[in-house]
Amino acid sequence: MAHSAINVFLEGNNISRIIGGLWTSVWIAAVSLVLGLALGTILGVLRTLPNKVIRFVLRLYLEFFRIVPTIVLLYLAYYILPRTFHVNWPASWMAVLAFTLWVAAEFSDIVRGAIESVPKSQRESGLALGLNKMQLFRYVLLPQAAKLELPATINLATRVIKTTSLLMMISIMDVVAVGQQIIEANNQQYPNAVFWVYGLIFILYFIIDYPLSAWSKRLTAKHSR
Amino acid sequence: MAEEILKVEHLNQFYGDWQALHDINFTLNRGEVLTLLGPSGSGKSTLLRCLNGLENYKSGTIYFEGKKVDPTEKNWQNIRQKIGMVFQSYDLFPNLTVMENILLAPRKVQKRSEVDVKQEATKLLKRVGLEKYVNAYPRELSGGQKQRIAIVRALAMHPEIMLFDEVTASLDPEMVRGILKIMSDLSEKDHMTMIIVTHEMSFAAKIADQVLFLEDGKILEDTPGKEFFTKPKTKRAQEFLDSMNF
Amino acid sequence: MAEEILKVEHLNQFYGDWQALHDINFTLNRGEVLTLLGPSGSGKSTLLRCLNGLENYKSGTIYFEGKKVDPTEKNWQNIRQKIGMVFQSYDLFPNLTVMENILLAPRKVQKRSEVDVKQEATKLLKRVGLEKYVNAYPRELSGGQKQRIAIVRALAMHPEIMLFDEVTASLDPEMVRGILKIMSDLSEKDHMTMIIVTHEMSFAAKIADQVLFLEDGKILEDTPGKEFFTKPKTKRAQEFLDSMNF
Amino acid sequence: MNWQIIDQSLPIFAKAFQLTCWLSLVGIIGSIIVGIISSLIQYFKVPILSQIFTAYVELARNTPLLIQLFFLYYAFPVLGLKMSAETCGIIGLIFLGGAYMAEGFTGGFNGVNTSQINSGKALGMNDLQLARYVVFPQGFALSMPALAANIIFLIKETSIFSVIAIPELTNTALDLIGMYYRSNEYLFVLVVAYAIIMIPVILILSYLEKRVRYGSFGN
Amino acid sequence: KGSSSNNSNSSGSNSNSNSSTVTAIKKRGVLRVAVFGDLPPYGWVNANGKRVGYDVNLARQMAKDMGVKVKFVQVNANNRVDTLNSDKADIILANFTVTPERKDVVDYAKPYMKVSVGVVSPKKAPITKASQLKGKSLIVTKGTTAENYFTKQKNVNLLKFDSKTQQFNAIKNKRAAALADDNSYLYAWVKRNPKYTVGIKSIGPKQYVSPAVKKGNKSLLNWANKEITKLNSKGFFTMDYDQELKPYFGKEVKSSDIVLKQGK
Ligand SMILES: Nc1ncnc2c1ncn2[C@@H]1O[C@H](COP(=O)(O)OP(=O)(O)OP(=O)(O)O)[C@@H](O)[C@H]1O
Ligand SMILES: Nc1ncnc2c1ncn2[C@@H]1O[C@H](COP(=O)(O)OP(=O)(O)OP(=O)(O)O)[C@@H](O)[C@H]1O
Ligand SMILES: [Mg+2]
Ligand SMILES: [Mg+2]
Repeated sequence: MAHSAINVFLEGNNISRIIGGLWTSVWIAAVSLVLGLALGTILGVLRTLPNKVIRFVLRLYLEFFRIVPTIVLLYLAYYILPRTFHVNWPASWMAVLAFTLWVAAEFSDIVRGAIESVPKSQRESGLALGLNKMQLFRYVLLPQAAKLELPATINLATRVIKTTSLLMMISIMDVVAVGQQIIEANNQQYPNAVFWVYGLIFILYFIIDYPLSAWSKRLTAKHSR
Repeated sequence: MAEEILKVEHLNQFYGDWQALHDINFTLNRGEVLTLLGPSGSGKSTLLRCLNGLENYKSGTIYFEGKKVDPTEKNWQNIRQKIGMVFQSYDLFPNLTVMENILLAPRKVQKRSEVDVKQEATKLLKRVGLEKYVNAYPRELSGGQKQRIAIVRALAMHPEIMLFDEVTASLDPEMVRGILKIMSDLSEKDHMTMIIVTHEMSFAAKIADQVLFLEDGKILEDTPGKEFFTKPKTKRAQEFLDSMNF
Repeated sequence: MAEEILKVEHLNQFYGDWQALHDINFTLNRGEVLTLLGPSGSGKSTLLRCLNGLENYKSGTIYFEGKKVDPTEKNWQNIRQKIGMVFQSYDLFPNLTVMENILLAPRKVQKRSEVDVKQEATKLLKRVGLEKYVNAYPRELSGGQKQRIAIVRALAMHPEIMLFDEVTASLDPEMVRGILKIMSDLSEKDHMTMIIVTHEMSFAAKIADQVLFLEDGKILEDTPGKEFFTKPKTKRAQEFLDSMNF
Repeated sequence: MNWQIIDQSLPIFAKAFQLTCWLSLVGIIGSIIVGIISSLIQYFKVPILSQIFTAYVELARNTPLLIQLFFLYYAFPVLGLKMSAETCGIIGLIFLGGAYMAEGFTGGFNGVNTSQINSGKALGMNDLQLARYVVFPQGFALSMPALAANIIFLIKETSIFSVIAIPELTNTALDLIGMYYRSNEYLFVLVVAYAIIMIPVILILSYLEKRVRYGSFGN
Repeated sequence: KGSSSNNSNSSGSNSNSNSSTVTAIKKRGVLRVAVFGDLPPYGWVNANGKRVGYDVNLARQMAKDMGVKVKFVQVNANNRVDTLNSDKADIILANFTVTPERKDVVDYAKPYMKVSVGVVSPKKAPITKASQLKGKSLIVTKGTTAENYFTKQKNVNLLKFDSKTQQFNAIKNKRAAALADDNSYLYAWVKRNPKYTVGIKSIGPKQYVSPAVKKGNKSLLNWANKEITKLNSKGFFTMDYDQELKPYFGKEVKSSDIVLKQGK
């Protein structure tokens, strides 16, 4: 019965392979987040400036990434960029690129929103003290925005982690791809492996994402008090 | 003796189609206190904000210390260092401690030495009775305390003139007194030039060297001394004064 | 004649470990006005909120119209229909028009007929000078207007007693007068029983039939009539009165 | 770019386009219903049910749709529960979307100012009346931004249906690429197709958001 | 970019890939080979996490003969061409059947295997003629010759999957009446899943499987041709068959059904 199929995890080094696949997902998510948040901050700041052209271009950028599903982004990065623009990095770095640009787009909107919701009086009292634009952002607006945007940022991080489940679509040996290999390799001995392997992956994602979203929820609750 | 520190000529300001300030003209001498009175929405805050370039006024000229102000953002950034301003909402930076709030502008804008400014800040904090709170964050302070720190923060820049926009309006009645006392002292002891918007009539009457009464963005009265409170020229001003005392 | 409408015995309230109210005892007669004075944080709002069950007080007894109040939420829901309350923040429902704000509770809570309540609402709106605004949304009103509607909304429930918590504190000084006038009228013309928390001393002195002075959650003085304002018994009350007049 | 290729593929894409729209619509409506039910149960703290729904929301929100679909489509039949791909897709989308919507609505309800609740109480309203007249109308308006974001998110998530052989837009594009090797053309059509769906949706949502916000709070 | 016309090269693939010439590969020291990861016994990952299979063996041998290491890029059927064109791999050894359409977009070396499309179905409800599929569902993998063949047959409702794992899971879950794919995997699969039978052993034209390189990569193409000839003469493919495939096939399959005689 299904119970015996749980033994599929004891076969060979299946468990460590799954963890290895998960690690691939996690580091791609982590690197993309770090780069994406940095780029997104810059873009977000630029979007609060009065320059119409910059704002328009960045808005287009954001909307493109809002419109196109991530799966499609991954394909574009993996297959179109190398051919059309002759950028050819290993698959995982292409994924990092696609994720980074996506995170940057989403985060730029979070940053813009947060900066704009710093009370106007804060900006003005900074100006009244003679701070210039750079100083105003550096010392007044960004630190306060950072606090406002933290919950949304953590939520974005959980989404990025979940989206790594699509990596197998572009030949990256992520946890799902490894899971499929295991299911296929043990097909005969454990016909129900499919249930246990996907079940384990489901749980693994939950274990990573749940603490993050719980943290974000706590912060949100604290804010609204 | 009467040196003109500030002179405003034909100042007009619009929000969209709505004219918030109509042809404002006045002068202010160094060391004097100008109080700006008028009903809500009459343009008092707008005028103050024009005076340190927080608003891009439509037309008119401002002379600061005898020099015509070139109204570019760059230029205002320099002038603002000589103009202190305190707002109704106590706008300390919530992410910085009291001391950091005070140090920020003198250090980063005026590039003064940390030791120097710290010393001065400590002195000023003592003066307003808050030396204990150097390392506190704004959230740990009451409204009145925050407002005192905001005044100290502005003073640490060595301004030539201070602008106060209803600084006691959001405070608990008991806190109001302390703040008003600090402002009186600034005028009497330091001979600070000040423009004050306030609804505390008895305080205004005590401290004013000159009164501007605004309504609908126009100056209805520009009266030297304290005469305004006893013999207002216009009927509107009389009504206003009446309404302020129940 | 002096019918006790409200009686409070040994009321205590805590926030965590912090005791916000210490053994509060007082009585209030029908048709009289009680003013609740005291510095910020002394527990005035907390006491008012206990009186209509918005706080789960720790211990003590409240008698309303002679009956001991059983402090369950269910029971309070009934009693609250007889207790009108107006807060400092003008809490009209932003998604409803003025008329809908007023009708809501009489229709849905008291199940009165629409025609009836509408008629009465119109009369009340006329009384506060806002009959023009029946179909306006709160966002289209000034603070003073909103506060007047909030009072009308409470009155439309035919309360036996009205609680006012610093209802003029967030208003522009010019708006304050109108609201205070409405409250005076309620007392004088309608003999409404009221408990008023206010920082407007001259108004309090005019309207009060009884004064409770609170500090740190304790009643320091419970004085009938207006004596409190001229001859306070405690030094603390004297200081408080001084601080309120600059 | 070879326009002829694109032109030839349009009928196939048109069918996929309809399917994507249809699945999104059903998924979104279902998610909103589940979200409302779940947030109501959580709001009123209905015993047992509210714990169950809290667990559901956390489970659904913190796991990828791809795995949820794999589970529904490939693993459930092992337990003897077999549903068509479309059914799995819709159930998966509603499972995920319902949790996101529930979060959004709960956030809105909790965001209603306590002073509003107090003034409702002070008017003698009972809990149901408070919920009906104060908390829900205002909470709903507050949750509009989350609602809009979730709708956009869910439409995009339908692209993952390609893994369970539902011939929606992404699946169709990847399939055509696999057969005819014209990645540029088919990915181009794919992006345009999503733009045609998303742009009006985004515009309508932001209009509605402003309307509701203005209607409820006046700014 | 790409102009109009019948030259149906995917646009951008016009370059004669300098990163995949034999010189470049040798310089790099790594041959990048696109293989399946979930298709026993051709290209898969065994229970120990090791890549094995008929194609994988060939890949290892090629790299060895070139004197470089091998690096595997796991692909699905529908992204084999893109993997070459986007320079993700130098050569495809993923059961890549030669078809006229594919010849337009990649360059094939000499074939190393025979193949044709077969159809597998449950023994209880066997499908033995294509006509039985009318109005029924048929499972295929995206980008396979089976998909191509049945797309041209009307009245068959195709369920298209990304990977072999998914398609075989789907037939086990009875999501369709049958599954079509290259007959050789089906033989291997039914041996492990005895409730099923390859009811249609061969449908459509006889076909061949060849290594594929990026269009215009003459250098690697020539090398691969020589390599296949050499391996053939050494009997490598028979050996490979015996080692990797034979254990997975039932008695209905013979080595000569799969392995090519030298020459063709
Ligand atoms: N940013 C703005 N955009 C549009 N209108 C504005 C803006 N700021 C102020 N106004 C309008 O300009 C007029 C003058 O406003 P201002 O704040 O200067 O009045 P005030 O005299 O300071 O009033 P108060 O005593 O309430 O502070 C008002 O009618 C106000 O509504
Ligand atoms: N919900 C609460 N949780 C914790 N502490 C509270 C809460 N509400 C009030 N307090 C504390 O209880 C004390 C009394 O508060 P209360 O609001 O009753 O004072 P008040 O006399 O109304 O002051 P004010 O004049 O500022 O309105 C204060 O110290 C306050 O900080
Ligand atoms: Mg103002
Ligand atoms: Mg209070």
